[in-house]
Amino acid sequence: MVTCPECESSVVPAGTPVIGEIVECGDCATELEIITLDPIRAALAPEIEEDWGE
Amino acid sequence: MVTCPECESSVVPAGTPVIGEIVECGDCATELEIITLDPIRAALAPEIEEDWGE
Amino acid sequence: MRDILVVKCGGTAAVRSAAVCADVAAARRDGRPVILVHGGSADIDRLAVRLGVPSRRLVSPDGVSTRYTDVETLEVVQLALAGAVKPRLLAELRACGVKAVGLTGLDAGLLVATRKIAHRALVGGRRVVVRDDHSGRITGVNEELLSTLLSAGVLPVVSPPAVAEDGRAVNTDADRAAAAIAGAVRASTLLLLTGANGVLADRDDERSTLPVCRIPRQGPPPVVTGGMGIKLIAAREALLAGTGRVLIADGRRPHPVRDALAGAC
Amino acid sequence: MRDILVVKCGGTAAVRSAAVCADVAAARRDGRPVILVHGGSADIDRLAVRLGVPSRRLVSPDGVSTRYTDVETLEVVQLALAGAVKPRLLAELRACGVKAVGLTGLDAGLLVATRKIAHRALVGGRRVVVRDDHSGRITGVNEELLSTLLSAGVLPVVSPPAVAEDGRAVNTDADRAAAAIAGAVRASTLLLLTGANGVLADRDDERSTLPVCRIPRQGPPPVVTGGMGIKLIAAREALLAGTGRVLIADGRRPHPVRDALAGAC
Ligand SMILES: [Zn+2]
Ligand SMILES: [Zn+2]
Repeated sequence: MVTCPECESSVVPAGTPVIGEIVECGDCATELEIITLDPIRAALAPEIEEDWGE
Repeated sequence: MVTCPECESSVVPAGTPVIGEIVECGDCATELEIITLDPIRAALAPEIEEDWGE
Repeated sequence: MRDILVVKCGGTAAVRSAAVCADVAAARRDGRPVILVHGGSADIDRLAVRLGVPSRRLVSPDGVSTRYTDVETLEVVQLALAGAVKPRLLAELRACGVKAVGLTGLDAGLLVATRKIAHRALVGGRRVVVRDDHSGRITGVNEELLSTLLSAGVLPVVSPPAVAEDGRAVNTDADRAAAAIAGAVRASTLLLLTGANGVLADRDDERSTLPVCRIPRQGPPPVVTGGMGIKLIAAREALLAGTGRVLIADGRRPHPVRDALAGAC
Repeated sequence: MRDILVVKCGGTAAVRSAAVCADVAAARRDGRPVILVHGGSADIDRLAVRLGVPSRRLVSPDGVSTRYTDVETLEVVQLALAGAVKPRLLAELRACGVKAVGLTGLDAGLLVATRKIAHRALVGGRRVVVRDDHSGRITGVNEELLSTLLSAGVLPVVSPPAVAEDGRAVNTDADRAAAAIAGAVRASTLLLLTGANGVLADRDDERSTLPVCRIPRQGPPPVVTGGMGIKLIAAREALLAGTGRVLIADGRRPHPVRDALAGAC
């Protein structure tokens, strides 16, 4: 369970999370990136310019 | 045991011969190269220009 | 330098590299300046198996699959392209009487790229941020080096990786590398050879080849199946950079380059 | 082209390739045309282990030990030199602000060699005729390619293999490749860097460096221990081909090229 840095809700990843996994906050829809596993922590997922086909 | 193509003496390699091994005819000192092992056959070993350090 | 031809030869077994080299050599002997660009996925995969390095794919959110190039894979890519595929092509071109010089993006900054620090991708069905991938987008081409070699009658044989501003190698798509090169040298023709019968309207129908494929200036290309998406992106980049025309044609024919230039596809 | 410097950088861990690149880059920036030649025995041996290819040596009747280059070993040599050592040197030179291009003998026939079809050698203590060795002696250098690159301000980074008349790769000694290149471009200086303190009168005394080593025009060189025999043969070949002078110096110093040119060894 991680705390959303935006709205401070609790976010529970589905199944066993992996480093780098993107989870969405159910309350504010912010995308979080799992940064560490033990203890489990998350940060805002980076905005990435989507480059079609890169 | 191989037959020397120069003087037709019998030449017995020391130990178990290997393909490519050079053996010298005891009678005429010709150098022979072992070409096949079963049956064992030999031919004149090639003259090779010795290139120091090649 | 007039009427430059850039040929991209795929790295799969289906594309006949010896036939490509023979055709390219014939064009060169006719006096046409030619640049050959190559990938080498089959050799990379084979060497990765021998070295025990897992081959993994990254699937981007828009569905495009690319090689997951961590540091170990980057080493394999470099070994296979510069140390196996390129010498083979050079030997084939030499057998056809052509003076060819092999280059990667690391040679005199031939292909400069910006590494993409983070990707969003699907790995094992999960959406993840990938940070250890060493691939990126080409931002510069040393056109002067290519011109110097072409003027000397030499045929450049070019492949990834590119080089990042920090001097490290960066993997990059070979089709898009060919496009960047074609744009930089203002090629009259960029020919992308593939293991298919050209661009197909219906991927299951080998006879549905499109005589002309229009690509929008932005956004997804009209055909994305079977690796064709990236080829069409590359074609767009080449055209926007000033390449005269782009042909996407069958690399499996006995005369892949000659036939494509003659209008077959 | 005036005052060309050819530097041969050994492939052992002892020779500091980063320091060599820094010095070579400084000479280049001073306007001096430079060609860097390299081997890569440490990388070849490491890759051979990873690929499960046995590293074997051939000992010639005169006691010189060379790599037994069967087809599989030749593949490893090519992978390691073109795909690992050369990209590293190019990256180091780029970091020093120098435009360098990597070449092997396969590029535009840069190094043409005659493969020695049969060798006499000692293998496991027995005298044998070896016929599956792919190595040979350089018979031609594409001097024009080197001049084209030097005139364009590019630093060529060259290594084996060479190419045989039949188009196949041929392994060749990197010191002798450097000598052939120095002769072909009429270099003013050929610098052979080594993991020792120059040419030693007594191999066990690091201070017994010979200030000048005279080599007879034919036959064995005066010092043959520790791989120095081939270096002296290479030096003789370079001098007979018109190289101004040959320096054999310590590659382990912090400034191996600068110090050697300044007279240290
Ligand atoms: Zn939230
Ligand atoms: Zn006899």
